[in-house]
Amino acid sequence: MIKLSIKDENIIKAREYAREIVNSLSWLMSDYSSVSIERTVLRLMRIDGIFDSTPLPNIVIDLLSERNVLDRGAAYWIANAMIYKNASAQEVAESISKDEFDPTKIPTMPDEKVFETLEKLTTEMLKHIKSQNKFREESYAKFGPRKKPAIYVIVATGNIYDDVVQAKAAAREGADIIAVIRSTAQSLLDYVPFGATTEGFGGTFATQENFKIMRKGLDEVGEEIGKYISLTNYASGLCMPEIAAMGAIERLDVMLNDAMYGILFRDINMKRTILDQYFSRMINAYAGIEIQTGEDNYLTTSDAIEKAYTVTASQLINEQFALISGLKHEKMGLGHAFEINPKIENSFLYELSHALLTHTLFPDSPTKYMPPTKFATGNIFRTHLLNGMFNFISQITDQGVQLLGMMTEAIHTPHLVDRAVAIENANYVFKATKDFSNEFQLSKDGFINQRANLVLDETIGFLKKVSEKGLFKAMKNSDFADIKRTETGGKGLDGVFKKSDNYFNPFMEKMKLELGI
Amino acid sequence: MIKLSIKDENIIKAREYAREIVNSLSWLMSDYSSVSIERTVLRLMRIDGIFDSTPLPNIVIDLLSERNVLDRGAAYWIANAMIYKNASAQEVAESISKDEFDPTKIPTMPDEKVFETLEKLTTEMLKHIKSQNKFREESYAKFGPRKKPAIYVIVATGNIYDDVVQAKAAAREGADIIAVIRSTAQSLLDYVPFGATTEGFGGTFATQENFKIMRKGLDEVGEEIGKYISLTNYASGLCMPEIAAMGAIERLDVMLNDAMYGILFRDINMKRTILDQYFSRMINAYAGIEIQTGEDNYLTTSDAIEKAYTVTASQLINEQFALISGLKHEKMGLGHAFEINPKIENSFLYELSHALLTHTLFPDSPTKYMPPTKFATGNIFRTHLLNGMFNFISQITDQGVQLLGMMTEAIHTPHLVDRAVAIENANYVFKATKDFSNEFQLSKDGFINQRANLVLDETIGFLKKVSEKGLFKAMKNSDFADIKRTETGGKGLDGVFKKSDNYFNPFMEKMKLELGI
Amino acid sequence: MSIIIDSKRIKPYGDRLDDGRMQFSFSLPAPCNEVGKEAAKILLTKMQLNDIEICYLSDLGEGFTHFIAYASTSETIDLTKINVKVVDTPVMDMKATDEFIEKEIGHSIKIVGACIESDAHTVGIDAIMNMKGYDHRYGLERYKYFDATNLGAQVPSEELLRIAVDEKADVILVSQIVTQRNIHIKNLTRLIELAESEGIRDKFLMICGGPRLNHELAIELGYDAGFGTGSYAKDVASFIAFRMVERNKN
Amino acid sequence: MSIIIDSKRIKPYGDRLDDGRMQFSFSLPAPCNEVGKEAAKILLTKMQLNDIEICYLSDLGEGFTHFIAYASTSETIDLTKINVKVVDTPVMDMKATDEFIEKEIGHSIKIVGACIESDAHTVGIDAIMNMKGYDHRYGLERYKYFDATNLGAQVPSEELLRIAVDEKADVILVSQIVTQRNIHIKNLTRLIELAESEGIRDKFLMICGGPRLNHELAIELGYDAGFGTGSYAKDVASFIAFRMVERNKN
Ligand code: B12
Ligand code: B12
Ligand SMILES: Cc1ncc(COP(=O)(O)O)c(C=O)c1O
Ligand SMILES: Cc1ncc(COP(=O)(O)O)c(C=O)c1O
Repeated sequence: MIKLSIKDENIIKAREYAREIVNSLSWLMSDYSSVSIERTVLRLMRIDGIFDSTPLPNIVIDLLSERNVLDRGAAYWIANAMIYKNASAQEVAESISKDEFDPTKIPTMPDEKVFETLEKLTTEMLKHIKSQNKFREESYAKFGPRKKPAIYVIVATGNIYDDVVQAKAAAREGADIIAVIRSTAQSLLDYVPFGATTEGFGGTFATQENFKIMRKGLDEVGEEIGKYISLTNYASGLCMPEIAAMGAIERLDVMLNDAMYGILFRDINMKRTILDQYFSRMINAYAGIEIQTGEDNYLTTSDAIEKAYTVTASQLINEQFALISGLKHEKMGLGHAFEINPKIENSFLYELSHALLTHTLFPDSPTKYMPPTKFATGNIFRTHLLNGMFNFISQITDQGVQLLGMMTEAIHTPHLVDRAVAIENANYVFKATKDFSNEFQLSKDGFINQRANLVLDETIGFLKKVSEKGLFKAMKNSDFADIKRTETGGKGLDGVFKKSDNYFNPFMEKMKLELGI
Repeated sequence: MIKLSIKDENIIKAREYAREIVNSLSWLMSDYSSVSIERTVLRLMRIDGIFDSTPLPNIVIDLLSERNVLDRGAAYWIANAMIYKNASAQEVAESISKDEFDPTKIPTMPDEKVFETLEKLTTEMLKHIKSQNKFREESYAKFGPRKKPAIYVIVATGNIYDDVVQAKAAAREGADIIAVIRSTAQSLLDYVPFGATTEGFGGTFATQENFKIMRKGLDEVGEEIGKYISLTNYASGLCMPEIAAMGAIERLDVMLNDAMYGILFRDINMKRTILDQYFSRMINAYAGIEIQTGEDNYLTTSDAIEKAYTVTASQLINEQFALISGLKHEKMGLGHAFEINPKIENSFLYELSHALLTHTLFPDSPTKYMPPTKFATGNIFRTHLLNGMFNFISQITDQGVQLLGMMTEAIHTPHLVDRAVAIENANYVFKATKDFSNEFQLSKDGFINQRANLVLDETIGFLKKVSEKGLFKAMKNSDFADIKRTETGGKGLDGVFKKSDNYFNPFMEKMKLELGI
Repeated sequence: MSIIIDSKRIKPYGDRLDDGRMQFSFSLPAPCNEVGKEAAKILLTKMQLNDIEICYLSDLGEGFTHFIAYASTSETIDLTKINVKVVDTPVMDMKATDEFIEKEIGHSIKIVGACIESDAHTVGIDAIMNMKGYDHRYGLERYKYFDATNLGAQVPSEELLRIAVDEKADVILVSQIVTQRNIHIKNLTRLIELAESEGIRDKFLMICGGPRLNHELAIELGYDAGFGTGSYAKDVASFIAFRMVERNKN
Repeated sequence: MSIIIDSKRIKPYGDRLDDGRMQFSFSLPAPCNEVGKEAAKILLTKMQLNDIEICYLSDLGEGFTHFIAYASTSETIDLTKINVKVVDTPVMDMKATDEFIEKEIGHSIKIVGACIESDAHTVGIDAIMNMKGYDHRYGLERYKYFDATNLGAQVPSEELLRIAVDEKADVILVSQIVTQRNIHIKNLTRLIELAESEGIRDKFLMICGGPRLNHELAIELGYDAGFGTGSYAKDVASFIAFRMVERNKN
């Protein structure tokens, strides 16, 4: 077996610093909420649809915010109105949207009744989510578990109907997981677009209807070929928890969800992001959805050798954030990427060392391995070969999810045929090298071991520094990805608010309870 | 280091059987010669050119044969005539061609004079050949030794001028060795075509002029880029030793030269082939030319797993034949190939095991590794990837020469750009995996070791059987490649003759002496 | 709702329906710079392509440059109008074929096969003829009702015909693998012309095969059938059986 | 003797001079059989290609098939007639550029740069502008005589122009990496049109860059220059220096 020689105590040390970093933010989670969390609550209460092209959850939350009553939590106001109007949550929201009704301007209903209403709505929704999880579990039981490494490909035509055709084709060719890539910068929208969409740039909008359409397509093809095909999208950006909820409702299986990506790469406010990821991960955990983190992003702007430790550090921080939201290791798709400059001597050894380190640190997690992108050129033959070497490493280091590289990475979002060629590549390499790792022992003092230990040491040093300063201060000092972010800067801070004493989020309460956190 | 665990005694045993097989044919080498050997003697005496489109060496040998005097060796008759006519060997041959002169119908000159003449001619030619070897050695000293694995690519346009352009381009991109592939079935011609040629199918005719043109082109580009570029062609078929001589004269550096290929795959008579390869290898040895054997051919018709031992057996037999011709291990490019069906699970492990076995048996030889061809399809992307995996194995098992696979293997002889893409592939993989093998130890009882030991065991069993029967009988029993060949069958037997007591081959004598065999 | 394909005007599909996107790779004797890039664009423009993206160029030395490009065609193809000749006899397995011949003909069919002229690639014809067959499908030699002789590599056309006549063959199989400068077309044509000039063409079913052959081309060249990459013995066997029965009827 | 290339009529070079050989890969909504293969051939025939070899086809599912083909074009290109606009100012290194500006202008040149509209790919513009530069070539920020501000990702065109006016910039740099459905052309056009409508286009040197841009296209879009894949800061820096001197002269 190819196994690194790494001292347990170093792993423990690194993990301990990460835990400190995350724990020192508990004040935020206990005292604050955000507009997106409240919109999520509404969505979980089955409020959906748009009015004049604005989603109802936004209209309602904006009103409550304007009225300065959001600190009690949106759930309360809607439930109160439901009793008052003897109407469904959706009906309440609709009348608010049409400006016919103001839920803050009606009498207060008996608390008992309000909580009863909420209890009913909550139970209903959580039952639905659990049934989706059950369906997934049963499908795996029926068709067999997901392959390892699972073959993950993206569709990104901008048109959900083209996406479905291409996703089905990919499933037939051997894909295990289909990701629908979002239209450029959906992260920055402070609402979730609505309905089936057919225009997007570099991707397709994440909407509930699009989720539903794709889910249906994948269930169909899965039934045909006798395999459960996983669906994934992004619970990321200003609507992170809302999308997590949509995913839970529509039975997505995996969600791209990083605790820090929004802060660093989208300049979203750090408080907002940390709050949102906390609740969104809880939803994921509850729904049995696997998360995937975005460590690859560090390497698109930094050097993969020099800054390898930032990937490891981020994985450890993401792990701790996931744990406090109730996610189990089996559902943590911690990310890393094959981004060493291929012109470097022994680039393959570097990649192998880094991939082994990730696997060693998270042996029970479906680690997500990202393909070469930065050094992909318009030379499709060369890129195809790089992807083969990347697949090789994934197989021999036992990664959980292999996001396949496309030979046209430097040219366009994947064409139908690019994906087929990529899947064939992975199928061949995985099969050809299946038991490779059983054949070898790693030299104890060789380059690969030395390199992995060095990266871990650098990670420990880095995490120590961050834990001493605190995460927010570290970000202010550009400690992450050389990007400077402040506690009061970035988008979406105005959507963060302090909870009042009678704040209530029935979903979070129930989930916490059931998840035992 | 990735090293096989193989018992030395098994290697010795295998080698011993191969030696027996080869030694038991010494009667052939001591008592017989062939028309091609005699034509070679003429070429080494600088007889060249054509008359009425027949090469002069053929005209002269055919005449001597007709006159039943060839058993004395062609050298004697030409030298005798030279003295008689006071003319050069070429002039003698020309007048024979024009039917103006019959060298058997003139008085016998004093033996002393004849031998003196021959001594002079021989010394002159051997001096030239040694100067070519010296040029090569000095070039390596000046530019640095050949890389390992050396990048070997073929040109095969049919037009020597297109070949030169493409060969130069390849050299610039990183090729170390250029092979000019021969026009289909030149093997079966019992003469060597003449002059610069521009039409061929699947390759370009091997002619002395073509050798010269290509040599010049490669020397030019080599000087420019600061590297000695090796040239190779085929010393194979009915004119095996003639081409070896031409190569020695024109400074080819490598020669495809297999002791049994002609017998098995071209149905050339076995006596003829064994005789011809004996002298051709001696010329190669003398000229400092590296030979390469054709074990890959077994795997184009047989299964690479089932018949792996035939490759190993052939390597060991080729080694023994090479040794008796005076070739050193450093000049034996024993062949093998990456031809396991890529659809097989762990195909990469099989390939790795076989490649390691070759390297283990011949640690000092520039083993020649042949690319996937049989399982190449019209899917150029897939073939390109297979070639990458093939390059990977070559680098980590320390092969001497890597005959690059072309992504268009199943489509056409390599285009200009196919070669460039292939060289880029090898350059990347070699560099990326440079020190890979230092990082690992092979599991003693793993699949790779077991497999290699099994193949060696099968080889020993096979060689034992062949040594008991004798090589000729074994071939009659279809023991090799399931192909049946008889001692009296096949092309070219009529060109084999028993030497008389006063037979004389001045080149062979001198070479034997100097090579110490 | 889904995307709707109009068979009367299909186009290449890259990213989205009817985008016409295609990939190209080629080299030109042109410099590796903006001038060369422009030359590559002009070439693709002459091929009526638009939205041309030269996404890679690299110097091949000796004045040549390699280009990789993507571009869109606006050509459409009417699938409904395509009428390509294919072997249309049903395919039976070995047992069924033998039974069919036994019942309909009652005696063995004599077959001779070869790889003709300069071609020495026997793996293909062996795959079809030899006992062992190919990919777990037995070859013609194993069929009870075929009497098959494989003459192997580099058989001159004259010799193949001579043997076919001598052995009273019903069927001639020919393999051609090397295709450089259309040598396969030349060789196959030569064989047919020889047979015609000797007046024996109609004595045999003449069937050819090889990676660049198909039924359409074979018919065009004057053969009764042609088989390309991925053919199995059973495809040829069934065809022979049906055709021989048909012949016997006429 | 060697092969002779006629620049007035160059053709793709595959195996031999002027064979016109090219490689194609594409998918069609057509079946994976002889009919699909014929469709692929028809398509290539419509593109005036000959000697068409469909050397690979594979079923992509959902009614699509992938084809890989080789074919020959008979088109030729006249290299001598190609006239493509390229940046023709000489390229100097950082030191030379600074000295040139010092001598010829005597004061700093103000530059603002951004990745505009929806595009967040800053690596390219960073490579040109940031201190650190790219591939061991320093960026514009490190030049003594440039005062360069990099506004980063997703800057609306309006804002970029506003800042350029406010800061009295001499040069505007724009980066566009995402090109799906020609969004880069749309965005670049929008910026120029905005500048024109505000009557400020001529206040600045306007320079764009990105993997699908080149000088020719940039000029066409109304920019002063364009830089594609593989550009370095020194290329842009030299161009700016020369142009600014020219401008000052007029
Ligand atoms: C194996 C092989 C060889 C072996 C052949 C051994 C042998 N006994 O057959 C050896 C090493 C001897 C060889 C030599 C050469 N080869 Co070669 N060879 C190949 C290779 C790798 C595989 C061919 C093969 O076996 N395919 C597998 C069989 C099963 O497929 P198939 O032949 O297509 O047959 C199927 C169908 O076509 C059909 N079929 C075929 N024939 C028939 C006949 C009938 C009647 C029917 C019904 C069906 C049928 O059914 C078969 C089963 O499905 C190909 C590359 C490739 N991957 O394709 C090159 C290739 C064919 N060879 C090539 C060349 C150039 C040569 C040489 C000329 C090189 C040289 N200059 O020395 C020599 C000379 C050979 C000669 N005189 O013909 C070129 C041809 C280029 C071209 N397009 O013209 C190729 C494409 C390689 C390349 N890229 O350069 N070769
Ligand atoms: C890194 C990267 C990212 C990073 C960007 C990080 C960052 N801060 O820049 C991240 C991960 C954030 C990202 C995200 C996305 N990306 Co992105 N990304 C890439 C990638 C891998 C490399 C780009 C790169 O950095 N190149 C290196 C630089 C140095 O080269 P360059 O940009 O060409 O710049 C050079 C020249 O063009 C020129 N130049 C460039 N700008 C300028 C300006 C001036 C003034 C001058 C003079 C010169 C100049 O000089 C530079 C140096 O030589 C490419 C794939 C690839 N290999 O090319 C995809 C790619 C560009 N991304 C793509 C897509 C679709 C996206 C997303 C939209 C996906 C999604 N739906 O989420 C998102 C959204 C981004 C957005 N809003 O724009 C597509 C674009 C497809 C297309 N043709 O339209 C690509 C091609 C990948 C793919 N095949 O799908 N991406
Ligand atoms: C964690 C994460 N979220 C989101 C995105 C992209 O989405 P957007 O462009 O909407 O930020 C990425 C892209 O890599 C990512 O890694
Ligand atoms: C040893 C050897 N000689 C010769 C050849 C081919 O040449 P010919 O077609 O002239 O036999 C090969 C081809 O693989 C070979 O391996």
